[in-house]
Amino acid sequence: MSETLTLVAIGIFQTIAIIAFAPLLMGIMRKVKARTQKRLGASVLQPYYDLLKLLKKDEVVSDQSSWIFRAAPWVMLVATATAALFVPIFLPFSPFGTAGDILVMLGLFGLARFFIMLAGLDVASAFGGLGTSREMMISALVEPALFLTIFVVSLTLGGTNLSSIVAASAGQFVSGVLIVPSMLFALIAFFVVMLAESGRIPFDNPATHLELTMVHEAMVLEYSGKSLAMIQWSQSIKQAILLALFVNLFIPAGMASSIVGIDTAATSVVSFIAKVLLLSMLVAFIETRTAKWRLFRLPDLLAMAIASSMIGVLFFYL
Amino acid sequence: MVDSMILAQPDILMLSSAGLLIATFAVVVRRGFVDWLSAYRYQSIVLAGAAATIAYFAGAWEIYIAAALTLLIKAIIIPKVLLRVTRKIKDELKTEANPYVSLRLSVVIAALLVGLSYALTRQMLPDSTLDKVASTYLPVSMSLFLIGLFVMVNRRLALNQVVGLLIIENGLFLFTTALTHGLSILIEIGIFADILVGVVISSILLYRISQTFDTLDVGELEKLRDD
Amino acid sequence: MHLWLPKAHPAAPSNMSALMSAVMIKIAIYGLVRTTFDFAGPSSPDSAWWGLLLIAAGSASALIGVLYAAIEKDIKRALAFSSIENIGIIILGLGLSVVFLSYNLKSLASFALLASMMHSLNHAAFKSLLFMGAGSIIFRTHTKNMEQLGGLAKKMPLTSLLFLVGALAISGLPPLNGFVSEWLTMQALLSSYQVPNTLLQISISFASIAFALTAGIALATFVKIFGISFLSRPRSVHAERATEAPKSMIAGMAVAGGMCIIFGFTPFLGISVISSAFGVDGSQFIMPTSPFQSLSAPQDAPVTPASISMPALGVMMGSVAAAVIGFIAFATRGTKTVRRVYSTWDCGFGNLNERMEYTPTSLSQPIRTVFKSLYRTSTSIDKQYFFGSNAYFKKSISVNSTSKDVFEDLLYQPLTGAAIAFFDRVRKMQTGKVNAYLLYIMIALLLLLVLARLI
Amino acid sequence: MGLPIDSSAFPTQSSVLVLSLLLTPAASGILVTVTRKKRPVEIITIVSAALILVQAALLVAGVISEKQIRAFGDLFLLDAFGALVMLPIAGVGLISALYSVNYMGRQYDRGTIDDKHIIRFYQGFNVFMLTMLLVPVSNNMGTMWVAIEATTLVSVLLIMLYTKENAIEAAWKYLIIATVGLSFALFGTVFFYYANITAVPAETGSETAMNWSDMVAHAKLLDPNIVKTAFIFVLIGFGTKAGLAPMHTWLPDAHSEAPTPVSALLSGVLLNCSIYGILRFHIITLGTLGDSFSSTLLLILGIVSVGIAAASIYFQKDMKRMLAYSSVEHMGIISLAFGFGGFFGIYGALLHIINHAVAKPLMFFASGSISQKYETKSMSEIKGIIRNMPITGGLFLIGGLAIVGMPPFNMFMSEFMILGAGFGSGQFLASSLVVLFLVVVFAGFMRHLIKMVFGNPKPKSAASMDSSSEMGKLSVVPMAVLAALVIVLGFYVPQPLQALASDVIHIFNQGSDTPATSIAPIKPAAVAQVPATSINQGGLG
Repeated sequence: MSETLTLVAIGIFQTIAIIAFAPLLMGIMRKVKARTQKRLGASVLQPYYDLLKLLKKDEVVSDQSSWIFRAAPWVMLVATATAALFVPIFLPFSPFGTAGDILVMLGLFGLARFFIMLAGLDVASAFGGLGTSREMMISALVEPALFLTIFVVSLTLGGTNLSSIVAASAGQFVSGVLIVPSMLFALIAFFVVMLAESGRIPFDNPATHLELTMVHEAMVLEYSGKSLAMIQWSQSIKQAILLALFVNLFIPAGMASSIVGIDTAATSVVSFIAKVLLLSMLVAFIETRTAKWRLFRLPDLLAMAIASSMIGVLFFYL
Repeated sequence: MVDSMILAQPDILMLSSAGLLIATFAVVVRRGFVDWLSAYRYQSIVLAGAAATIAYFAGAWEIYIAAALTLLIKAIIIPKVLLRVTRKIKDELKTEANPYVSLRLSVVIAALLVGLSYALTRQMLPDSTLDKVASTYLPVSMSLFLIGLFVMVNRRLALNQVVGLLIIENGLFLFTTALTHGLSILIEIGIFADILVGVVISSILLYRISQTFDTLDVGELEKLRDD
Repeated sequence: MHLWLPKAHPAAPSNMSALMSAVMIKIAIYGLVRTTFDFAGPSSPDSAWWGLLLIAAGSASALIGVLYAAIEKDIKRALAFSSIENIGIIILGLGLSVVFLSYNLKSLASFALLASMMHSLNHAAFKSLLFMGAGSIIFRTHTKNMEQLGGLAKKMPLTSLLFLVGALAISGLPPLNGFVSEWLTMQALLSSYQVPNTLLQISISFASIAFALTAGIALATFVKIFGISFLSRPRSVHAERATEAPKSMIAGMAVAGGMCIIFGFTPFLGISVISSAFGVDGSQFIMPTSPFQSLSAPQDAPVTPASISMPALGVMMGSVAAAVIGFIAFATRGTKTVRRVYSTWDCGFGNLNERMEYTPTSLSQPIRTVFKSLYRTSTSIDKQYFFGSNAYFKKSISVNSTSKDVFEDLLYQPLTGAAIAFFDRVRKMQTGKVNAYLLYIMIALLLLLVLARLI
Repeated sequence: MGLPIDSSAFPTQSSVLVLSLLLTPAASGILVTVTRKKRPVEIITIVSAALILVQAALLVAGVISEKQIRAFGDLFLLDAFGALVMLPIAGVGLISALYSVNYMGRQYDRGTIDDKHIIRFYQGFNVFMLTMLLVPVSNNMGTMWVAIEATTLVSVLLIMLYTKENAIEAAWKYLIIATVGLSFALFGTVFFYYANITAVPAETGSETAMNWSDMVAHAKLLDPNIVKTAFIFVLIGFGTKAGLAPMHTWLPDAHSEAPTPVSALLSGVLLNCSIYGILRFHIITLGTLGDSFSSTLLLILGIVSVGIAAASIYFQKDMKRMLAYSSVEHMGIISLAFGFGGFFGIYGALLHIINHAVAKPLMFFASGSISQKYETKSMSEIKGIIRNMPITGGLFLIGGLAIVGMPPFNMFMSEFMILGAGFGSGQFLASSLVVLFLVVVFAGFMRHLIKMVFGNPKPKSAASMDSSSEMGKLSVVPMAVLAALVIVLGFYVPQPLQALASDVIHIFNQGSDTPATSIAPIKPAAVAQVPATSINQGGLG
């Protein structure tokens, strides 16, 4: 019984950690991006300052909006935070794994996205509609790419239970398998999907408010104060979850394949942090090197992701 | 005694068969309703004779009764009823104006149907199981049946359709009697009763039709259709 | 066979369409299931083709249905197209079940069947809800055209809430019932690797793409349907004058909405219904280990089973929500924030009006562009100028965009045309002439006599 | 043959019961003729119909426990199959009698008909009941034929009760076509008899050789050639009376022009009697020729019927004609179900007979009330029933949904089993065709039904409506009873019916050498194994 309690405590700790450090990750990425662009950049803690500032500010709500507009940030934050419960982060394990798997996680992301798209429409401005319209297309195409990636991953590692696939990945690594061909293709696809899901370049530019390019920002344009804080925070949580998932699924190096002792646990925590930092730097580099793509070129990119996963499936079967 | 009967048998059978067919063909070539009725009456008399012949050969007393009933009901009562009911109907309504197939062609078709009947009955029954009486009357009854149906299809006069129906009924009776030497008498009586009631009802209907539609041409009765 | 739906549903009154969509369609499926499993039960790999056919038909109709739903302007037609989509998903599950059964993977087969039947049950719940909601909208606004709706969330708050439940459920979002059946179907798809036939495995992974694409577009579609109808500014005077739907309508929707929620949190209710109706042993997929029973993929897989527990998910979301609310309250303690209501940002131009909003057509424009080859969109732009043909001073521009149903033009029109002509001919047999009728009998007799020689 | 009747007391009791069952309508017919007053005549008829129902129920109970009831030696024989046909006759008879009071009374009040018509109607009604009741109790096939022919004659009289043009036209067509058809049937019957006496020469001239029980006992000895031809004649003959296409042509006319209570009896009950006639011979033929011959013919006629009915329903303009064509459709379904055979085919068909006998009268009663209200039968004139007469409209809708085979109503169950049997017996082409036609029927029927029930009433017709919206209690109650049955039978088949049905399947097996339970290649898949009874309770998922 106490063992179960310990596990639950670890799980909750993991979740709180990722929720708490998500803005930091965002800050680091911004910093890296600024430095690679030869700018000084804001402090890595800047996202926290922003959140605190926004939480204490007054809110302006459009007179056209309905209850959906006000409910959306809450739903978004709750959904993404719940999703964080299922993701193994430092350990190849999440005590809530039997309650929800990777599909539940995606479903919760979908729920958040559903509400934010509605909120975009709710304010009756052309910007919101524009954002929603673009997001509709992107999300419709991301879905198959992501599902197919999961298809490959669950074929290779067995099942859709996040704990078990992460553990399987770690186990494979420990037993000396560096990379499985089908997983390599899944990695490419997942990377593309991750960029799309977390709204990074080339899909979306999180730092722009230009109507030609913005997607996500267009939807949340009317938000301010507390609501905006919640939206930004959940956005960063989502990004952190995806990064963590990527790291744990595809780069299992250093991850303990089971909870044996305090030292292996420490190793895996340290290696996880290192890997996530490296990955976020990579994303930031890519953002510096690439321009945002034209909206109607995005399907090509997603199609490439789908094709890549498909090749992964073929590799698995053949 | 027995030998002479066997010798005489085919002649009687052929004679009555021919009589029945002639009566049927008379129906096919005639137009007027009264002519039809007399042809029918003649046919019924021959039928009663044929039934009596069968009764004689089979030695079954029920068939005598059936023959007597035939004579009574089909040759006397039914024509009387039909004549009486139709007396009130105007004469011009009682003549077949234009059947779908001309009378000349009708005869040809009727002849074909007789041929078909022989062919069909030949196939229907294994030869061995048939006695002479049955094998002679079976095709004739089938002819009556088919020709009766044919005149019902071809003729537009409601009265003639009734007569066509009666001819079919005659074919049936011949068939029953020749093949099975009669059903049980109770059922025979039931069938006769049905026929009689049927004729009564149809004559009531005939009268109603002539009153309501001012015609007996069933081709005119086409209000109930789907198009 | 999908074409009559979008035409029949919008024509019928809404309560009838709810009935038609939710129940009637199920007859066909029920029939398919029963005939497939009770009577023509496939037992050898040779019969896998039948399953593959169902999978192909299912995923095609799911995808086509949702693609047309995405661009539809008529709310009821959109819902009808979405019914086609969901039937496709149901048939897909059925096909998987057949494939599994033909390779003697019994527990997978019942799992896929369960997925399919759960989806049909759930579809009955949320589609009734949506059709009733659409009915309420039409009842109050007298229009089915979404171009003229908008802003109804403020006018009809209860309707909008219930419609939202339906939209979330049909989009397959947790924790509602649509998610459960989509999860089951996805797991069934993922289990296809156990079929010992590479060709089938690969075909099924293609079906998975179609399925996922369907799910993605469905979400977008219902964002559009809900967003356009209920949110932002009313686009016409009809929508502006709307009031909350009558209580009876709300009550009807509330029942269906309640079902969406209950079946979402406790899928076991649905499973027990289906188990008893189809003789599927659903209990083997339920793990009663925790206080929250979880659903799990079949155990005979050589891997750790995947599982979800909807009750637990509900509890988790609840506690996270409590934590979030608590945390936000904690973080904002001591500060007095005011919520001010002000008009939407208009870039300083002023006078934002309903003509500047996104319309259903413009909202779905990116999707339409991506899938233009399927839609065969034809767009005509009609420009009128103030001064001759001076292109700088336009009086009005109207864009007219129509899309055609490829299948309708190439397959259904000729077929239905021929069928109707044939039936019309047959019907005219009833000429009214008694002679003709007697002739039919005569012909029937002769034909049967001839036939008797043959058999 | 069959089960020996060991109890010496019961046969005499049952003889009395059979006799009194037949005498009740006869006596009431005579009483009606003597009384000649509207109110007493109505009461006499209802009482007699109620008595018939009670006696029929007693007989059915006897059949369930004794398997067979014989009366007067071999003259009358009531087995499970007969009981299954008799039960709807008695039930629908009573309900029709009740409905007639309101329906005919309303016409009487309007002056459409006078006392003479009322008396004639109730005379006809009672005699009609007598002739119909005679059919299932006859053992002698000749008697059965006489009874069926008598039903034609009586019902022609009932149809021509109104002296309207249409009624006369319909009556004429009915008389001519049904009589021609039935003469085919007699031809076939006699041929069977001939086959029996040639197979067993000792029987020649015997009273029993025309008994069904006798024929089926010798089924294996009969000459296959004769039986083939004979069955064709019987099929065409009784098929004409049963409304199987292409001999159905009289049916839409007659059923739509008859007074509504008579339409209900014609559609719901009389057609069953004729189908019953075919099936008696079908059982013999199964014994002689094996499974394929007669089943194939039934199947062909069934499909043609469903197809032609589908076409006609789709384009129909007249409400009662639509219902009449729907009867053609359902007779087709029943016929093809017996053609499919197998446990599910026969069981489904038997249930379908009962279900149709419940649902179709409901539809006819509702449409009768509706057409009295709207004073038309044309569907384009009838709109918004649910607003003008909510109860009738609701019941009409229930009946309509049942008729097209919607769950959870009764017809769905039986149609479902039948289609299942079709696919199960490997008749894929036939089953798919039927499904296709049923879809057309469904589309056509619903198209009309929805417009009628929910459409916007025309202002003119709404204005001419009198204040009372419904047509009176006595019109609604019978419909409500039937609607309740429609729903109940959709969920649950009562034990007595199940017992009867399984006995009938035994009867079918007794001729055939491959018992029905094993004819059907029902290979319940491991995942979906459902016993027949659970279909009834499962409903839809």
